[in-house]
Amino acid sequence: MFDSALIPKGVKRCSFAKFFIWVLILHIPVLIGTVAAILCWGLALNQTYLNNNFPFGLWIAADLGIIALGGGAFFTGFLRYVINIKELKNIVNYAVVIGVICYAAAQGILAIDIGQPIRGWFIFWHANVHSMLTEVAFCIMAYFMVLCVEYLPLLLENRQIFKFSVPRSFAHHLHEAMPTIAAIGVFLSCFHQGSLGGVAGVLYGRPFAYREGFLVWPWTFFLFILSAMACGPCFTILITKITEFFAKKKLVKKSVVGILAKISGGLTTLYVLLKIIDTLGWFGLVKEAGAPVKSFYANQPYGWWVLVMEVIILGAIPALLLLNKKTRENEPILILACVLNCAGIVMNRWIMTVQALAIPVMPFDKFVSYHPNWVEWATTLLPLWVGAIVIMLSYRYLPIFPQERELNPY
Amino acid sequence: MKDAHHKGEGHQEGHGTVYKYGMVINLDKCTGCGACMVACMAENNIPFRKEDTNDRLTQNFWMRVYKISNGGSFPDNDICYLPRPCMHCEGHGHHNRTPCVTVCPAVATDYNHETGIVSQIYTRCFGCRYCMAACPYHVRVFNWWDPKWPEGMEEYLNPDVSPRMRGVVEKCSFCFHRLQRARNKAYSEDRREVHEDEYQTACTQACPAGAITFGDLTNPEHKVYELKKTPNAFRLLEVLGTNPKVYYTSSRAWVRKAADVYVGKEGSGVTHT
Amino acid sequence: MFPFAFEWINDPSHFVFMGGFYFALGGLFIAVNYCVMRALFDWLCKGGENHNEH
Amino acid sequence: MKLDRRAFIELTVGASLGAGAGITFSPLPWKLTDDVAIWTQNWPWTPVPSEGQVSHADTICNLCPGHCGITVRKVEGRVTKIEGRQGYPVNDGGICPLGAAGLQLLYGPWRVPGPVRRVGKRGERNWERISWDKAIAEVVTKLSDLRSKGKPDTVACITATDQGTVPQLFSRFMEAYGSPNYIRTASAEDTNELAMKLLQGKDASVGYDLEKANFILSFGSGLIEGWGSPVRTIQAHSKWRSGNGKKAATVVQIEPRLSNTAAKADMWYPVNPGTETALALGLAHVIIKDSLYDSTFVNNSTSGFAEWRKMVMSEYSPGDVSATTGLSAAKITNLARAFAKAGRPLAVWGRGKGTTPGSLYECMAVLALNALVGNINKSGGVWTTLRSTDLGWPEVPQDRIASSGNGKPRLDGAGTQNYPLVKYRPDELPKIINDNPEAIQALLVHEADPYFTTMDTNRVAEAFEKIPFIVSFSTYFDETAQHADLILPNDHYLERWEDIPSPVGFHKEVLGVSRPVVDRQFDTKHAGDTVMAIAKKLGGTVANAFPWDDYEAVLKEAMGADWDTLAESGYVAKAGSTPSGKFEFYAKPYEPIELEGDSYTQPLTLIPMELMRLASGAIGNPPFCTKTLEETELKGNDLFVEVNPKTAGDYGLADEKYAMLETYRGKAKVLIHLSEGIMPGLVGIPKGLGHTGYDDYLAGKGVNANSFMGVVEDPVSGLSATWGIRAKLTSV
Repeated sequence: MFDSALIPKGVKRCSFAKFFIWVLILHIPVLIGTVAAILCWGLALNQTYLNNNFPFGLWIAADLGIIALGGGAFFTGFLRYVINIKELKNIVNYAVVIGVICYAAAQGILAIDIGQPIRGWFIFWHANVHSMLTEVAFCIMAYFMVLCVEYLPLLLENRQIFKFSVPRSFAHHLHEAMPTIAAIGVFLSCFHQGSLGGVAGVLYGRPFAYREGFLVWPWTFFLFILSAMACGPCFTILITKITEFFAKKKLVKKSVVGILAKISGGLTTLYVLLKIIDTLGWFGLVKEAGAPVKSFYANQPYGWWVLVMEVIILGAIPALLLLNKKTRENEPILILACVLNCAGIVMNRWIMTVQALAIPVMPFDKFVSYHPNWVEWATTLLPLWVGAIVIMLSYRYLPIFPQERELNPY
Repeated sequence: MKDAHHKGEGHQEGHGTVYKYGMVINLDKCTGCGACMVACMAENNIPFRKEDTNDRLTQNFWMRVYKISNGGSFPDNDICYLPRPCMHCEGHGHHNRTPCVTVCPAVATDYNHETGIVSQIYTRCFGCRYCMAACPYHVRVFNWWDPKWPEGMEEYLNPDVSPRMRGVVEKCSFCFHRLQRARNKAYSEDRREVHEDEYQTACTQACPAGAITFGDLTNPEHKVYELKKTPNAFRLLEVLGTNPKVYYTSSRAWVRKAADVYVGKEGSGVTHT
Repeated sequence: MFPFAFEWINDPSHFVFMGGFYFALGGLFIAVNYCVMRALFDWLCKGGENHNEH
Repeated sequence: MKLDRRAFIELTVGASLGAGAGITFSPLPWKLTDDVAIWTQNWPWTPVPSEGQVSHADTICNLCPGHCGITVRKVEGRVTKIEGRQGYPVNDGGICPLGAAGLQLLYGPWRVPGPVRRVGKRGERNWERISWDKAIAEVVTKLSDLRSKGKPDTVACITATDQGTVPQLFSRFMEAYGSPNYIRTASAEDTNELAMKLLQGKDASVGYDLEKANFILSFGSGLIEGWGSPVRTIQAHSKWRSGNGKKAATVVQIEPRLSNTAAKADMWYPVNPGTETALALGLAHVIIKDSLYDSTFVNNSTSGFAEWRKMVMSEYSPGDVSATTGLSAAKITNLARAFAKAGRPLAVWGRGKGTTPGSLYECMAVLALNALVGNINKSGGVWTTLRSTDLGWPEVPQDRIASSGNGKPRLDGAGTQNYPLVKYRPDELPKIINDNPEAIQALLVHEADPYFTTMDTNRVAEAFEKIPFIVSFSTYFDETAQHADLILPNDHYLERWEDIPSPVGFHKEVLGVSRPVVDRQFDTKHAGDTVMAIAKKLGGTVANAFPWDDYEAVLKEAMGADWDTLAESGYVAKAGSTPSGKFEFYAKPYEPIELEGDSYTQPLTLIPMELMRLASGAIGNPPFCTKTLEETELKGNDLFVEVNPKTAGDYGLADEKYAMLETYRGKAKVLIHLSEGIMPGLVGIPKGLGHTGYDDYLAGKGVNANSFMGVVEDPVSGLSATWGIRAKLTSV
């Protein structure tokens, strides 16, 4: 093959032509997304359906969702390097790759979302430490650096680079330092996952989102950390399964996936329980303030079904499916549970941003619904395609799955 | 200076007396004529567009007059106009902070403890719009477009207020530049105090009905001091604890009720017309 | 971000927040540089070429 | 040192990394980052208004007949703000949205930059700049030609008012030239003046002492929607609404729709539209029956009461009136008693803003109600405000052609035996021209926009097509100007001297003078000077009729002794003389004004809604004002009509959905706004949108309400009494 010198030893990859065509095909949506992004930068944000009632829309909801899904990286890292679950070394690489993609995507979307991207760095330079968004920006930026450092040894393990002594020993020492780096990552991650929850939770002018809490953090701060830990591994599993589907081979042993699924099941159950308590507590809070709870669910499409959907169908059900050994070990059911769990978290992030803004606060406010336009969709999905290309490149040229050779001998 | 600025909360600091500028708007007198909106647009160089002329969701309004209805059927229907500038919330309780100010990641908006005015620095704002999400009154607007004036119309722009660039958030400033002007005048006359009539917002001045009263809420010599205490006075969404400095008065019970609860308390027919 | 920016206030929130941030960044910086140093050290001392393959 | 391949690659990579790191840690990227951020803060395409010396100048707003005092804030030569003038006897510091938006009219792209001549077809908006001399010469050639053909009476002139020196110069020009066809655009003033002539025998209009009244009974007047002098009326409204705990006055609104005035009123009585006259007479019935009327006044200062009383008592019992108006007999009785017992009651007439003449009987019935409670020419009452067009100018010299032209009957029939008392019937003009295309050979239009404001827009357009020569003196590219052959642009009202007569509906006489507060922005000329220049070029007696050097001389002479005060303070508030004529009760029974259309195929009634935020007269709504419109009035370029949900149910209409609105006169697609504030069966249409002139900031928004309306002649006055039209709404 044209690029066989770059492919890790002992594994089989598809032909370069096939690979190249797929990468080319993926460039079509990438191009559309890029055009949309350029429209936003060049002609300003009037290109979207965002408006003064919906200053936050699909982008922010997607950002929150992506970061929650990317939580698999920090949590798997935590389990692998801090808790030291050795088995997980077989999936932690891939979790890191997914993490890098998710965090790069989140920052990319933010760069389109803000009205003045060129002075976006003011968030660092003129930081207001009281703002949840500042905390988010600082931690995401720092954690992205951590992820890059975690990704670096993988990159260095490419066959051609690995031939050189300096990169090789650098990668080796990075592996040694990984527990420290992972610990820093966990520290940063906890804060920004939480702060993303805080972003909505501190809005005391928006009773739908507002939560009381602990010290400076609203309850949503802790719920967001927990939900990211709960669903992140599911997303890692899901992407692994998708990769296996396209690669037409097993890449990670069932036992490894099983560990992640089991932990995720436990955490999701805990999360759903706390979410229910939180919701009930919030019912009391708004009732006390004089607003009937039903008024928050009075405007379609944001009816009661949203709550049922989020907490029961996309919360409790996957939690139970993951918790139960029998269902967890049945692959189709496991995949279903992972899909439900991830969808639940994305829905939660949408609710906390878009629904929170849609519920009229002033009694004479008119309910306005918001639906993103193509520019928003194209830019939001852009990372998906870029991510797919990055995964294809990483999978093809880097030894990401340590068990691949063992599972697919030839 | 920066310490004084933060510690000065509610105290006499240095030479300056602490003011709390605010408004009392008489909704019985307000006729919904819109002069306040136009005066505000002219005073503050607010841009306008050919298209979507009056679309409240995308167009720029600092002062917006809401038309509210009691929801009754003909002929028991009733309407009332409610002018809504920025509330310049003081915040209280354990928040003790203005909803939009705390969330701004870049300190582009600030609560001035000497005047009670919530400022907005357009050149600092980078357009994350978190403040808009934080404000329950829809006071803050985003510049979705590059502000453009038809040829020749730049002539009428007010040099006291800089036109904003696209991609930033802006809002009512209680015509802060007028306070600066009044202060300069007072200092030049060797006075520390700015008189009540020396500093009035553009909307207050324009209102043909005299429905808006503006002044220092803490100064017993200012008209607003007594007006805000009248039995029919209320504030918008008092229950949230945003502690706004804009008060309203109305002799109509349904109007008072419409402003003080979250969403349709008692399932009343309070609707938007 | 830095104490010389005019928004900077010497208060606990700034110390805690920025302290945490600099601590994390510092940790990462030291870890990475430590690895770089070690790699260079390996190369210079052992002649690099004979390093064990994993 | 041996350089093998590996070492070479290592060195290259190392050098690249080093160079990258070097640039990264050099000041360059940081400097660039900072520079572009600074660039975003000062984008060259975001205007930076120039600083300069701030000054203020007082003048008078001329955008509506309200005539408020304004103070203009200037920075160097630029007008940056228009504010209400403190202490001005009309508006004392207040301003209306249109007045505040006046600076947009001053600087907007809709200004006519100088004299222009039409190129291509009418209304194509293709103009060619010509010199003033050439423009005036062109008018003179055309007018001389008509004069030499002995047809001076085929020239017509339209102005918005006949009060003041400039309209009088036009009127004088017409007389000297030899045409009786000087016309004033329609308004409620036509009916007010006619009523005053009939009831008081005076050449006068009606002024209301709103401030002092304590019970205001309004017959559909949009008191806070721009009626009378808008700011003054709103300020009076505030006086009524203030008072410690108790309101200073009771306000009752009779109107089929919950207008702002109705919403603010203490009582809102939606009576069947068009039956207001019956209600007024019904109230009179109760007042007479209960002997609540002012017998001293009625006995001493009125005539014809006995006969009128007989009519009222026999035909307008509360029961009868209840059947007509839809208001219960008890309510009528209570209202009448409350009115008569109030102490200082005041019944107010003039539908909406008073932009249409309306029913003479209705006006007289409302005035009679005031007379019944002795409320004429006294504090808190109705005042006879004398109107005079006599400026003390010398007699107009007329040559043979002029006197023969002036001897011909007016085209609109005003002052002829059919319509002996009215001065002008502008609404008739389109019909006359359409019936007789030769009737008008040339039309001069000053400070009016008949193309937009005259009812039945389609017929108006047709008539305009038939006039061979149209000259507009407009400051703006309004609709009439767009369809003219020649525009001789007048100075903007902030750029010129002009005397401003007393505001409409004001009971006191305030003479004001507007003055130039800003330099002339374009190559414009004062219309007074232009018309005199035309006259002088025409020569002979026409030239002799204008012995003045320029307009300023005209103004100074006309103001006489008041000039010094006017030049200094800008206004003179006059005590005003109270004419002591007898009030005449006219015992004419109420005749309903029948609407145009077929009530079977057009089951709904379309009524215009006049809004404070929407200029409905000759001045187009500036962008600032259009921006303030409710989202239930205009959406993008689409106009909303207001209907009751019940009506919508009956005709299958849905909120915010399109429907076809059709009347005998016009048809257009509109959006439906469901409102519980309008009587079922009615359709409310905002008046003032649908401009086609000016430019894209103004044009193309909504539909002109006038395009649906036709002229219904008042049986007595011959003025247009249209208050609505039968209509059909079908969902599309």
